[in-house]
Amino acid sequence: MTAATETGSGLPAEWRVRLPVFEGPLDLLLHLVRVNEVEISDIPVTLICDQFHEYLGLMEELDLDVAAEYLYEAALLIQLKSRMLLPRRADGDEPEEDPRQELVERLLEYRRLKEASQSLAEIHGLRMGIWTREPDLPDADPDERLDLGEVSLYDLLKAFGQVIERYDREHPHALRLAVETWSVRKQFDRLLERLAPARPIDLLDDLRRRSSRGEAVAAFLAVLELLRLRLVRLHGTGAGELLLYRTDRAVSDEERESVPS
Amino acid sequence: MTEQAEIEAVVEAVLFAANEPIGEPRLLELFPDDDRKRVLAAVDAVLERYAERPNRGVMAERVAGGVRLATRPELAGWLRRFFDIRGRQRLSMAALETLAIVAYRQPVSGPEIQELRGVNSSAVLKTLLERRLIRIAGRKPVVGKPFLYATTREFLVQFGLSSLQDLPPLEEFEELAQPGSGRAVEEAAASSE
Amino acid sequence: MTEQAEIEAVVEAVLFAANEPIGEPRLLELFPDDDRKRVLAAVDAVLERYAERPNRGVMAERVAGGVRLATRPELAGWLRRFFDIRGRQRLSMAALETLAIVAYRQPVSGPEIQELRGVNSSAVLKTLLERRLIRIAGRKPVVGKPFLYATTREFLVQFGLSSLQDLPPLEEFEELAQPGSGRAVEEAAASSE
Repeated sequence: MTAATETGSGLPAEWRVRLPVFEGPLDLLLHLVRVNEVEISDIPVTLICDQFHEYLGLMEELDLDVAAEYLYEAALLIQLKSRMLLPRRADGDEPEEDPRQELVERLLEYRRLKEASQSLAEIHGLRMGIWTREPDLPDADPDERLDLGEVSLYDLLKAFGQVIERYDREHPHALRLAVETWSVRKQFDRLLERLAPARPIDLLDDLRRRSSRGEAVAAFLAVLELLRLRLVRLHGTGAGELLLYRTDRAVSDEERESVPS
Repeated sequence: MTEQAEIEAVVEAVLFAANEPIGEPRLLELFPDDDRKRVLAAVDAVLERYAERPNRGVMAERVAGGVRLATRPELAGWLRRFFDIRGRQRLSMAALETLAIVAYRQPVSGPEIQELRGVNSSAVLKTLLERRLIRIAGRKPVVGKPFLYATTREFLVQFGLSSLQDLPPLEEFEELAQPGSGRAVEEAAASSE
Repeated sequence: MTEQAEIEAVVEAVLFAANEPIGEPRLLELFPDDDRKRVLAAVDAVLERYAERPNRGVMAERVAGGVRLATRPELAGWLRRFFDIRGRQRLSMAALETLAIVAYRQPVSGPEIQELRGVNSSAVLKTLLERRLIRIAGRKPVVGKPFLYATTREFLVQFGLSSLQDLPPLEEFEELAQPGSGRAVEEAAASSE
């Protein structure tokens, strides 16, 4: 890594006093392009690469955590620098591709994004100052506040997470075991759905993953049902696994109904 | 000293955003002492601006302890109709929770839902059936033969899913909700005034 | 048939009570079909009534495909003082960058966002989901089935956009990004001072 000496490789002197913080490696690169007054399309790789490393050096001096993304970008830059040093072929009919092309495109794209986010920031700053009223809903259920057009998967997941959390809180473990009854048919359905042709599952592993003893028992009974209906076969391996294979047989509705629910 | 027009604008904005009657003393506090007369005049101007007229839906009125903006009582019937219609496109948190249980545990019976939520859910189930987000998928062959519920195609459309297999497992949500990377957390926190 | 004055009053009252943008179709539902022209004229009349003037504190604005009443942004300082609230937390630059990607590229997946920004963005995505500025819009049918994100109606409301077409066109930025453009050189000079 380039030593951040007094002369350095040309980072602004005040950075040694107050190191600016960037949104990420692309933001840093874009900034280096600006302070050096160079064009993105004709980026001086050696200079920028050295300054990038110098910046990382300053971060380390200040005991800042250098995020993995910066190290990854630093490695890309070193690779690019070495490619730039290779002699270019003078012959050839096809125009040679500039090794910087990909970096240039990424930076241009990121700059566009920066511009877009800055204009959003301006709008945001202004409109943060707008106040609305609490709605007064005559006779309306104050709880009916989720607009169906706006409810998304995130809300649904969050709601389910809440249910589970509340249930666990209100039902101490011992009590829950007593209350819970595990459906054999549900385990039957679950296993059938999981079992793809030629993709066996390890029965013991599957049973171990059940959330409770009760569920494991139900799953085991379901396996017995599956065997009875010749929907699966069981194969023991030398390694002590019990592999469950799906057979070709289709399951009829009557057969499914015959499984205790 | 503050411009009369600006004081009027501030008074109107405060009354609009407040949702409760605001007395003159609280408004006077906002401005330097020598604006006193202008503030009182501004309150009168706003009262006048929102005086009752047949084409006005909002009125300013003096009530205990101050001035407030409110809809004209004659329009209550219209407002009720508006919010009734709107209510049909809304879901309560209770409904969303129930929908989530049906989505993840289907086919699931009423009693099972009640067990998980800890409260009777039949009214909510009715709402969800009406909105066509869930359907009856048979009866559970246990005592009382309760209905079993499952989600509908409408449900998939609403949540942008192509099939039930696309429903993310709860662990995936927990990952989304609690990303482990310190750097990412830092980023979210680095919001400046 | 309903009197023009009464329709105007109803429209104003609904906008006042609703606290969210209300589109014309929802207002039209309230009245018989032959009132259609009068309803549309009433919306225009209310917009005109709340047109920006120096002494007005409340404005009517067209956002997210509807009309809503809200305070004028210029009065933010006064309102903060009156209600003694520092204001909602502003979005960080990281959040705004991510929001810009979602707004312009929607539907866009988490990995695509990470690629464009060059950093992990999951915490920022969560912030935006919590603030209801973006939503999960399904899954991308590629390896790993990552979530796809899109903006919400709340995004349009908060950024004062009537629809996504109102986003500042990206071509502008493309032009700015042309090497050697006056703006870019100016910028470089300004930041090197």
